[in-house]
Amino acid sequence: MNFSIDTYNMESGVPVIKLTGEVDVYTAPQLKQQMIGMLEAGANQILIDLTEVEYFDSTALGVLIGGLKRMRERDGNLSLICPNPRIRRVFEITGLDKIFDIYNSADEAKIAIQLVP
Amino acid sequence: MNFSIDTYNMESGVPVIKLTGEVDVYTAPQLKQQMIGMLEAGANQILIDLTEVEYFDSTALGVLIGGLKRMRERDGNLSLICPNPRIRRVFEITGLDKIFDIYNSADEAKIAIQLVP
Amino acid sequence: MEAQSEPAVVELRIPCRPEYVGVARLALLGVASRMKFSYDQVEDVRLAVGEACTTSVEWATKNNRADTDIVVRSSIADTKLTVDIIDSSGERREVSDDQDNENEPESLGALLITLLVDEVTVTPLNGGTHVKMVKYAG
Amino acid sequence: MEAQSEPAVVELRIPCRPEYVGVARLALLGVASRMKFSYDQVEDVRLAVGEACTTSVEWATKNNRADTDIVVRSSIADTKLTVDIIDSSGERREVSDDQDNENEPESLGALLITLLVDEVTVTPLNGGTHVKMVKYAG
Ligand SMILES: Nc1ncnc2c1ncn2[C@@H]1O[C@H](COP(=O)(O)OP(=O)(O)O)[C@@H](O)[C@H]1O
Ligand SMILES: Nc1ncnc2c1ncn2[C@@H]1O[C@H](COP(=O)(O)OP(=O)(O)O)[C@@H](O)[C@H]1O
Repeated sequence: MNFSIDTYNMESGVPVIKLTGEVDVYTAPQLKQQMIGMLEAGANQILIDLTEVEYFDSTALGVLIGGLKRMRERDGNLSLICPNPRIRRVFEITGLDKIFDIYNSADEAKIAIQLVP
Repeated sequence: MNFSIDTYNMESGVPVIKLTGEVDVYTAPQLKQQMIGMLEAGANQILIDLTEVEYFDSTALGVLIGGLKRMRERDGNLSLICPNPRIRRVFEITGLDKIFDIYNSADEAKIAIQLVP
Repeated sequence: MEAQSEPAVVELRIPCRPEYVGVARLALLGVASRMKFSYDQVEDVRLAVGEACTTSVEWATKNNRADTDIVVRSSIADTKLTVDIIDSSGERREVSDDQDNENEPESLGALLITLLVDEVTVTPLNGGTHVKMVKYAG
Repeated sequence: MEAQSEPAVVELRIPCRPEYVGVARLALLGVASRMKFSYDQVEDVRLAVGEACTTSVEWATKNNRADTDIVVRSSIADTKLTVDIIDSSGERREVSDDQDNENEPESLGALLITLLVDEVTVTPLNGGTHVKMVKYAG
């Protein structure tokens, strides 16, 4: 199955979920589980890295939206790293690029997140 | 359609057919046409570059075998560049790796072909 | 009869379960990439068909119909691809909105399909739904 | 009855023409990559099914049956994939070998199939051929 999920922390401690492959109705529940785990652990910043994602469907979008809502409720944020134009397009055509902070690289995300108080 | 065919000459003048994508029952006839053209133009060395090939079936093998036979009849040769282990495996399991001269790169092929009288 | 040749038909039948939606996407990738579509258009078709199958799977789960199949039929004409997605997932009846709305199926998927293909119609069938989508090449 | 669950079935129907063999390969890539196969084994399945369909296409061309279909049925059990490839390409009758033998179908393709899967049987059908191949995972 062409999907994997890895997690690590940035130097600043912000947890990152790195997805690889196809995130769809079959695999998105794993992303949801992972996100719920981090929410329960008290994270108020989560970064989702979509650099290696090659397919991203509405189920996966729904999971991200759910995560973003919960993060916002605790005055936190859920941001994305998404340099791949094909995947970015899914956010653009649904207008979700205006809801999410989307960065082109981990470095770009790191700088932006550190600037936020 | 995920297939393309390009030709160029090495510095030594040896013609190279560079294939990209899927070489199968649908696309192999284009390879055959290209090879026939070179044979009619009098080539006695042909190099087929499979570096960018991602699928190679028995129809394509048959075309290469046909080309090799005709080249050998005129004391020439038809050699392959095939660094991709997945494609190379098709030659190995059919024993055709013992019939064809297979190189790992254009440079390796260039040196070997120049050494042949 | 129209003065055009019969479209070629590719028909796929998969179990109506999450793990098979990817098979439909790959098959449609094969179909669309053999037509005169741009790279982006091929991607649109793959995504739209994936969304339609996903919706079928979600309703099948909701209606306890995960043992049914989805039929994905592609009719391939020169510059026109028609894809019929036919499920037996039961009625698509919205339940009253008293639960976590993350579990609502459809809205985002339906939006995506509308944006990605040129025509889409959704027709209830006996025991399921027929989604017909059309994408023009060029 | 065996003490195992019913295998899931994915069925694909394609026109028996060269340009559709790639669709079957992609669908099988999807099927096999959702099973417990190694990367190499997935590749074996893709190649073997491609070869079987190619042989069907070659016979259909020879027998003037390019307007028929190929059915590719995958039966997916836990560690066992069975693929039935059923064509209506007419009889596979070797003509006397007086022509350029490059045009003979089968030999290399048949050799590859034998090498790539664990079991293969070829049975003539009324008006066509049924190739059954089995690949075990692990
Ligand atoms: N374009 C959008 N912008 C902001 N929120 C959206 C948008 N589309 C859907 N949502 C919200 O996202 C959540 C999940 O969307 P939904 O379409 O139900 O996804 P799913 O198909 O995964 O259930 C819902 O709460 C919905 O209101
Ligand atoms: N393993 C092999 N080594 C050398 N020659 C082979 C081998 N397999 C087939 N051939 C020869 O290659 C030619 C084409 O093979 P064939 O199987 O008929 O391919 P196709 O399916 O393309 O017609 C035939 O002349 C055959 O004798």
